[in-house]
Amino acid sequence: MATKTTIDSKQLIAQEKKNNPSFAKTVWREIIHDKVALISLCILTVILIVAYSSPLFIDQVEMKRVNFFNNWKPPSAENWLGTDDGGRDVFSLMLLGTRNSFTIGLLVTLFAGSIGLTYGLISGYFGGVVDNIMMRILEFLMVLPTLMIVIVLVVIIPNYNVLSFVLIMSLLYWFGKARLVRSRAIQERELDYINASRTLGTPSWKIMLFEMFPNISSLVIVNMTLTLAGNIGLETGLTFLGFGLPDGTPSLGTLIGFARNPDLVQNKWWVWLPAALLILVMMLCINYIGQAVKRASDARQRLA
Amino acid sequence: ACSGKDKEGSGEKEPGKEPEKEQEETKGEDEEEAEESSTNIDFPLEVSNNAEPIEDGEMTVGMVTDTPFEGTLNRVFYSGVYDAEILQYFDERLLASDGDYLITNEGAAEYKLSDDKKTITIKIRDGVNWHDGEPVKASDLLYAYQLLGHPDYVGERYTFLIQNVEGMPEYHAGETTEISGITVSDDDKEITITYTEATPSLMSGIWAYPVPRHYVGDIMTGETTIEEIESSDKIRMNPIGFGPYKVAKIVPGESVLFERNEDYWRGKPALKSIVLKVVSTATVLESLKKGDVDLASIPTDQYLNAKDIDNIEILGAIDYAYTYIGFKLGKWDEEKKENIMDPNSKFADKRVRQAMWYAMDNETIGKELYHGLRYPATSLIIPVFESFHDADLETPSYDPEKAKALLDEAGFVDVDGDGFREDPDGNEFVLNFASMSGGETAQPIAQYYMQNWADVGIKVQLLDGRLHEFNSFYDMVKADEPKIDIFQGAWSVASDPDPSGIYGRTSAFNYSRFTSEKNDELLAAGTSEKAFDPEYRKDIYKQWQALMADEVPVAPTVYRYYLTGVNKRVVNYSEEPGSENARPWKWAVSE
Amino acid sequence: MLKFILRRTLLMIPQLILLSLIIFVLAKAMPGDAVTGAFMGNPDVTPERMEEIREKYGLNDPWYVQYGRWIGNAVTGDFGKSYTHKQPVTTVIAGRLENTILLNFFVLIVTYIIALPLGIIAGRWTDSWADKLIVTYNYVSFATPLFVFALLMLFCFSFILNWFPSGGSVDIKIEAGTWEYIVSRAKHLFLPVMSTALLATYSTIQYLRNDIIDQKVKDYVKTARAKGVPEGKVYTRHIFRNSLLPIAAFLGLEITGLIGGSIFVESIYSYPGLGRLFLDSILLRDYQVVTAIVMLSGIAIIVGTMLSDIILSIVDPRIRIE
Amino acid sequence: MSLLKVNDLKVHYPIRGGFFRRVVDSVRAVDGISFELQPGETYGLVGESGCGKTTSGRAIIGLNKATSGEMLFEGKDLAKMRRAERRKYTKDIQMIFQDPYSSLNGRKNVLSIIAEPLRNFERLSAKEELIKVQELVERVGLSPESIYKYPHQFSGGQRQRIGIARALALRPKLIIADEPVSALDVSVQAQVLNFMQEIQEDFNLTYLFISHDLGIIQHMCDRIGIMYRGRFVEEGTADEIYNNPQHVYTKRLIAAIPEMNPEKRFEKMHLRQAINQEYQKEYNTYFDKDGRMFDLKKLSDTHSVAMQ
Amino acid sequence: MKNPVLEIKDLRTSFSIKGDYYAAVDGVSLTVYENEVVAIVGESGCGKSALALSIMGLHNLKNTKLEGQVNFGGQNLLTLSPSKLNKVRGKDIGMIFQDPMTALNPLATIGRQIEEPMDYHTKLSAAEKKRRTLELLRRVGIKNEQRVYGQYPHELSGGMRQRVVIAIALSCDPVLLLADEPTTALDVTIQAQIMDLMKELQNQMKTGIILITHDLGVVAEMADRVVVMYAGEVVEIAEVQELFQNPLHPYTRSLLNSIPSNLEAKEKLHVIDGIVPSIQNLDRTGCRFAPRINWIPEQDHEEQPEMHEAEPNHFVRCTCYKTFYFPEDRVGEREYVTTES
Ligand SMILES: Nc1ncnc2c1ncn2[C@@H]1O[C@H](COP(=O)(O)OP(=O)(O)OP(=O)(O)O)[C@@H](O)[C@H]1O
Ligand SMILES: Nc1ncnc2c1ncn2[C@@H]1O[C@H](COP(=O)(O)OP(=O)(O)OP(=O)(O)O)[C@@H](O)[C@H]1O
Ligand SMILES: [Mg+2]
Ligand SMILES: [Mg+2]
Repeated sequence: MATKTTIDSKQLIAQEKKNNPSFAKTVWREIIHDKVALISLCILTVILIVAYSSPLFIDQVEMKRVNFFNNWKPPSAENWLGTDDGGRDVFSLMLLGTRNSFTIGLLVTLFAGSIGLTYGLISGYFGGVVDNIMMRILEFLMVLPTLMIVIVLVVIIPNYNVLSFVLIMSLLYWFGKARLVRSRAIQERELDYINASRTLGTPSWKIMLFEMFPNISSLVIVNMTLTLAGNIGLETGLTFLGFGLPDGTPSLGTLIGFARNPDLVQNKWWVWLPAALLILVMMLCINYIGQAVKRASDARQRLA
Repeated sequence: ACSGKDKEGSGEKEPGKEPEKEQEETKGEDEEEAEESSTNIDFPLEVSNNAEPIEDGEMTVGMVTDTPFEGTLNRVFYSGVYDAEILQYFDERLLASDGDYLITNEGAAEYKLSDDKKTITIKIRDGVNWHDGEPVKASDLLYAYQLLGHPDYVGERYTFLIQNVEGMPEYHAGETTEISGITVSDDDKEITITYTEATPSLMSGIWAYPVPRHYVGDIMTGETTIEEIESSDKIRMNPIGFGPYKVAKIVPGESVLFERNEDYWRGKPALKSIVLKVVSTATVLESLKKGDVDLASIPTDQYLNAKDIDNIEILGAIDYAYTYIGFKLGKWDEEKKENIMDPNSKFADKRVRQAMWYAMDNETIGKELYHGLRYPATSLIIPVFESFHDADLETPSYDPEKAKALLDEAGFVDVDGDGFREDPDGNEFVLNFASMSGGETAQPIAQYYMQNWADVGIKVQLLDGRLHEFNSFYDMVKADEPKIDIFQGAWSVASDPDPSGIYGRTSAFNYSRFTSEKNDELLAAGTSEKAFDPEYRKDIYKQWQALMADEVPVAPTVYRYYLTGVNKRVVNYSEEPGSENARPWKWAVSE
Repeated sequence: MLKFILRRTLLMIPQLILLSLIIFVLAKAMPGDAVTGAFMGNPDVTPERMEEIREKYGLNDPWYVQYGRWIGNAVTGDFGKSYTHKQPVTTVIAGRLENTILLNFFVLIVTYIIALPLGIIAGRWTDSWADKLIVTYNYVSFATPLFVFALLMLFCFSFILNWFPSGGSVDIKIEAGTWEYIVSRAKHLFLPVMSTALLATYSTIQYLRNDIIDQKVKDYVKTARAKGVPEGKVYTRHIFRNSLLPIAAFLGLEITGLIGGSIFVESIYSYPGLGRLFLDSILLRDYQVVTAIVMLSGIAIIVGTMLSDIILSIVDPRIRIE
Repeated sequence: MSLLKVNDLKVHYPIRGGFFRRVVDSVRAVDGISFELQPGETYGLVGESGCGKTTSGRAIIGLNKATSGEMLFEGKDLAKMRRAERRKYTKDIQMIFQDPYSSLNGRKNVLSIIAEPLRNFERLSAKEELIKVQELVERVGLSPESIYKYPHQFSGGQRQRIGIARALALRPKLIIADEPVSALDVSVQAQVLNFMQEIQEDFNLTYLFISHDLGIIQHMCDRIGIMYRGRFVEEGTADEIYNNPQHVYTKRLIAAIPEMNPEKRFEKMHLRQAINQEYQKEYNTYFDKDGRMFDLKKLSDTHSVAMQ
Repeated sequence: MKNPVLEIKDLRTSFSIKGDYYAAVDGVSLTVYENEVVAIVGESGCGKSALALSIMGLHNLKNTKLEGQVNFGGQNLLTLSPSKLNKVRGKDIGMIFQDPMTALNPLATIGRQIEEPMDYHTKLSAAEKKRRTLELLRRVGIKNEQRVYGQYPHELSGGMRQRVVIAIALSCDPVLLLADEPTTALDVTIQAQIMDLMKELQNQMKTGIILITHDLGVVAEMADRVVVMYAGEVVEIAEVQELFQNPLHPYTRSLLNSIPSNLEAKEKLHVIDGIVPSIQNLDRTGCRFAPRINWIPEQDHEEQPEMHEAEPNHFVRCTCYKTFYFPEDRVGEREYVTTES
């Protein structure tokens, strides 16, 4: 409806700014409208806050102290989740482990995500020969039996620690993402707003970063949330095979890794089960949040 | 890993001492030792079931491993522990051995030693036949030597005792095709082996496994080659021996079906068949409980649960292994091929080493972490060697106060008040500790030792802040990686008590690089001709044990038990070396 | 088509060479070598003897010489000899390969048997309770570590219920070739296959569900309805068919996942397959075997992807391979 | 002097195939076209879908590489310029895109959309930039607060105006309009067309107007080129093309315009049939034996046709 | 008068948006007679497609509410059970969709897709179906029908595909054809061909056709009767000649004036103010077109606009048509356009 108006610009401008929710706000709205996602978010937040603030109330040196007179104690008032083989408090281990595992998952997701994103964007944006070459390389990389290479690398790396673990994982887990981003980037490239920027003389890197990226960011964010869920459990399997994090680094994987021993599976459930459940809960939470994020990125599916 | 699982007796135990990959395989013990040890658990060595065995019984034995066995079923060529376990059922050593792992004349052959102790004559009994009916010949044993010494042979069993055979080095170098030190009698039943040097190791370590030449083919005539034998089905799918059971069928990597060898020289074996199958560590207890397997070793960490299983009996023996903390005292000199002590080592003062030993609380580890299945070690000659192990040896045991006193005395005191001692010059004293990963307990134990040391004021930190994988660990230890000050290792011990292989001046495996005149002297005496006299040898080793307890190049930490779960229906089964019931042909089941 | 296969096969060669180079260099870079792996510190094997053996194995040559030798032989199908098994690598692998292939073949089949109906149900009746259930199952299966699940399955069905054997591939006492033999093999395969398959359904269900939801609103579906096609047939004749097609394209990826997964179940169920062999060979530094297995996995993945492309080109008329 | 002179422009897309994905053939999307634009005029490019209109436009603005031929802009050949050099001409040639929905980045507000070219070429302070953008926004008839809105908050016509504002920001001399209204409703279409005519006068613009709708072309253009399979079949003033089409393809195109008078619809249908017959019968007069068009032949100063 | 085929009475189609229902088709009444082409025109979003889909029962009933009656063959299609509705769809009513690129199943052969309705509505044998399919293909002007029969949609050009879509719609000899913008996605020349084809078929088969389009040119070429829709309502109905010669409703007149080919070159086109309101923002009281002709005084509109038979058989909504004029000076005047969206 057209109306002739003389405008109080400032007020209108302010209103306009408010009217246009950013992606973050849309996500927030989506989450609020989805009870499961909201609950998930709350649970996850609590878990993470507790886990990340745990160094404040856990004396790490004391906690890591081995006390063989106190090992394999079942849950009690003193040790909420009992103790492990070294008499260490499983609950504290779990909190620190959550912190490590989540940090690892997050870092791997971010690193692998950024590598994949950059690769995919460049390949998709330039297309043609560049794309051709980059895709051949990617195809080759996708052929690598990742798990096996990870294992070999873990053996090789002389200074194997959390950081190198994150790096190894990041270096081997971006291929899928690159492909995903590239296929979207190729679609996006055909759209006229990219052409427009090119005719306006915007340099390629700027177009990639400021035009194309924001438009595929929701795809990337959705994908990253979902992979984040997977990456938290990343070390568990490797730990089981004996190629997980260095011993002595508490992680959910190390705790679940206790389940290698059938005795512990049956009789000392408190060492591994809470960690396993925690992973499950975190992954479910992240997944449900991820779904909400996904809906937010796709106007068709939005609830809000 | 360790190959100490042979039940036939010490002689069949492979000569060899190997570093243990800490992967929780615990084994053997002696009754007597158990009493002496500081532990209060006591395991039988023999099953208590005395019922009448049934005719034609069948038994299932579990090989506890998460790894399929390799299936190189020949004494000359195999390398895995599990292959050795399979071998014992169908292949035997010609010479039997007693509880001291010394050869006896009860086996399929008799021996005679010459006066100069350099020549041994082995005579095979009549009626000892290969599974295909061919008699076992002296030349079959010669053939084993021909294989072991062959230039193309790349296995690990071309060892000192083989090299010591006269003419062997020439043969090995490919200069001749005859081994001058070995002769075979005309009737092909008697073989004489002459050694360059006399050594008492011969009494336990002599190679007496013949190889069925007629079956696998002869490399000397060019009929076949070593390579062909190694990969041939004749040692993989249908191997033969002259032991109590014949291989009837093999499912590669997972199980073997044995059938009774009616023609066994000792008589008819008790069981009609034995199934030997791989059982994963995760399932072993359940398999025992269900009766799926009648016999299987029990991983230490599952001991408490195994105790509650009604249908099995737990046998236990002391394992042929010990764990130790090593102190880097010097370097391996590649030129001279010998160990050189470094006077500037952080541990040049032996009081520091002693103090660190005093500080370690092995008792608690054994009792609490291993439920008594490990207990503090004292000497470097383990209790398995009844006659040589010095049970009365005075060695440091957990005593932090003593440790502190020793350190004070050595001038290591805390000058800057940070709770940790500085060296006599007042410099920071921090030790790098290398330890192996693998097994769940590795980490807490390393952590615990570091706590122990910290309690007496010695600051120890993990090398690179973490444990190291087996291969890289030994790579570093072997290469005298300068970052390493102390390390935790383990040795698996063979049937010969001679420690010179791991503590001698010229031994590359002397990882702590400790040398001394006295040590050289004693070790030489221990293997001299005189040492064929057990009393003499015992005395020498007593002195050596005392020397090591005083010098502490390494501090032994724990000895271990290994446990075997046996179904209560099993009869005539024993873990005792040399005992009659330790031989598979006697094993049987009741009901 | 033939040309396509030929082209892809030719393309595979440089890929494989590169892969082998990478893996060879990596394997070589592992601390220790076959000799340390096998005789590490056995004091009866003197350092001189170890050197001698190394020399015989050619382990002292520079890596590129070793690689050259290796690749030269590999071209002729000779992957060298395993140090631990003392057998040609091809023989060592062949023995295990059969088991692994059998295992993964059934895993693949069972995965699809489970995943396809579930994906279809979830996609067709979105937001129904069935869908919610399936989605939850999907998340849970995604979140559960395979080895924990495999262990739990083992406890339940082998130990407590005693329905299935706890390990191995076949009962040794049974004659090969008989009916019982097949039953025995099937029983031994059941648990490893189920534990892998139940968790491997994730991507297929997820994909199928999403795709069906997408297809539902496509115009051609409207056309079908306008033709008077009953609702049920709209799904079976149009939507499912079109959604199921791309599943074929996942075959390649699926294979990659399985190769990783079999390492876990093989060790839990004492099933002698390639995965376990790989781990053991790494520990023993039997790099001939390591390299060969990685190569084999690489080939499996490449062939898998190629197969996907071919299947896709057969079932999807829009993609045509000349 | 003409503003733009296109000489025998060819754009071929390679078709890869065969064993090593070599170039086996090419799509001759544009296969030798020549035309001139005089300053201030509107030149129409018509033809059916896939005849190469878009490709020609994109080649001129540099989104596609020309395979061969010249594009003289104010006498300088755009085709031969290096990237840096060419950038200078970016300011002078701008484009309006077909799809008002995809041609604006949905993640950016109008301010950043319109400011994009300014940021690339002019160093303005935030304030100056805002003023300039606001001027432009006003010029295209949107209210000032619009600059903080996002594209999805506008109707198609308004979006197209935003696109035009962006193109105008650098004060270009030539605007290539590739089907600027074909995605719009009739009423909105009218709005945009009117507006384009207005600014043409105000800014003294030259248009290369690409469309497949002959009605719109006729309404907007001074001169028209009819394209078919990458080549021109006829070129002339609007009047000449509509009232005196020479080439059978042109005739066919014009006959395809729906008849607005319902009474004449059967006449029109018959006319179409007749032209179809002519097309069939006299095919050889218009196409050579390979089915390709002949070169343009001048009929008059302004009118040329591809006939033998 | 001829027999009515389809009678729509006060049809109201509402979509649920965030829980509330908004009518996209707002009380449409309309009759289609045998052998008659009724064109429905209007701007994008005025509810044309919603109307067509309501007739066919193709809305997703989870978020759509249908009220009123759609009488066809003695039944109210809106209340028919799905299985009964399926008997009608594809048999008595055929539908042609706008975009031939997406309306065909990419993975089924052309032959299969044309035969499919016959599977459900006839008892023909496979051979008969094929014969009939080939004939249909020929009839919609496909010459090499044997080959096309086995081809897949992607192998055909847009025009060919649209012919196939028409063949599908015709496969069971429908009484009524519903064509939703059948030519919009096509090139001018192809559009002309398809129009000619439809005219020809209509002549031959004498079906009733509802032709939905926003292109007045197509209307002029094809329709017998024209229904002009605006914002969910019918604003004008007339015979085609009458409508083009004597358009009454301001909306119809504005629309006709904004078409370039109706004017001399370079003349200013008429611009309708503002935009079509979305169904949520629509003011449903009074004349819905009033906000876009705000120079017409309020009192000229009806409060409850109704259809008036201004001329015989020429119906128009609201009285504003009587006083409507184009303000000459409006063209070129600058103003701000704001939208509340
Ligand atoms: N990137 C490309 N690769 C290969 N062929 C292309 C490419 N872009 C266009 N073509 C082909 O070039 C020809 C001309 O295309 P162009 O887009 O210029 O046509 P157009 O006249 O603009 O058509 P429309 O009216 O549909 O926009 C077409 O046959 C098209 O298929
Ligand atoms: N499923 C739906 N849910 C909500 N709103 C809808 C739905 N379908 C259509 N609409 C709305 O109903 C109105 C009428 O839509 P319809 O598709 O009938 O328009 P149209 O006249 O066919 O337009 P076009 O010419 O663009 O096809 C529009 O405002 C549209 O946004
Ligand atoms: Mg175009
Ligand atoms: Mg529509």
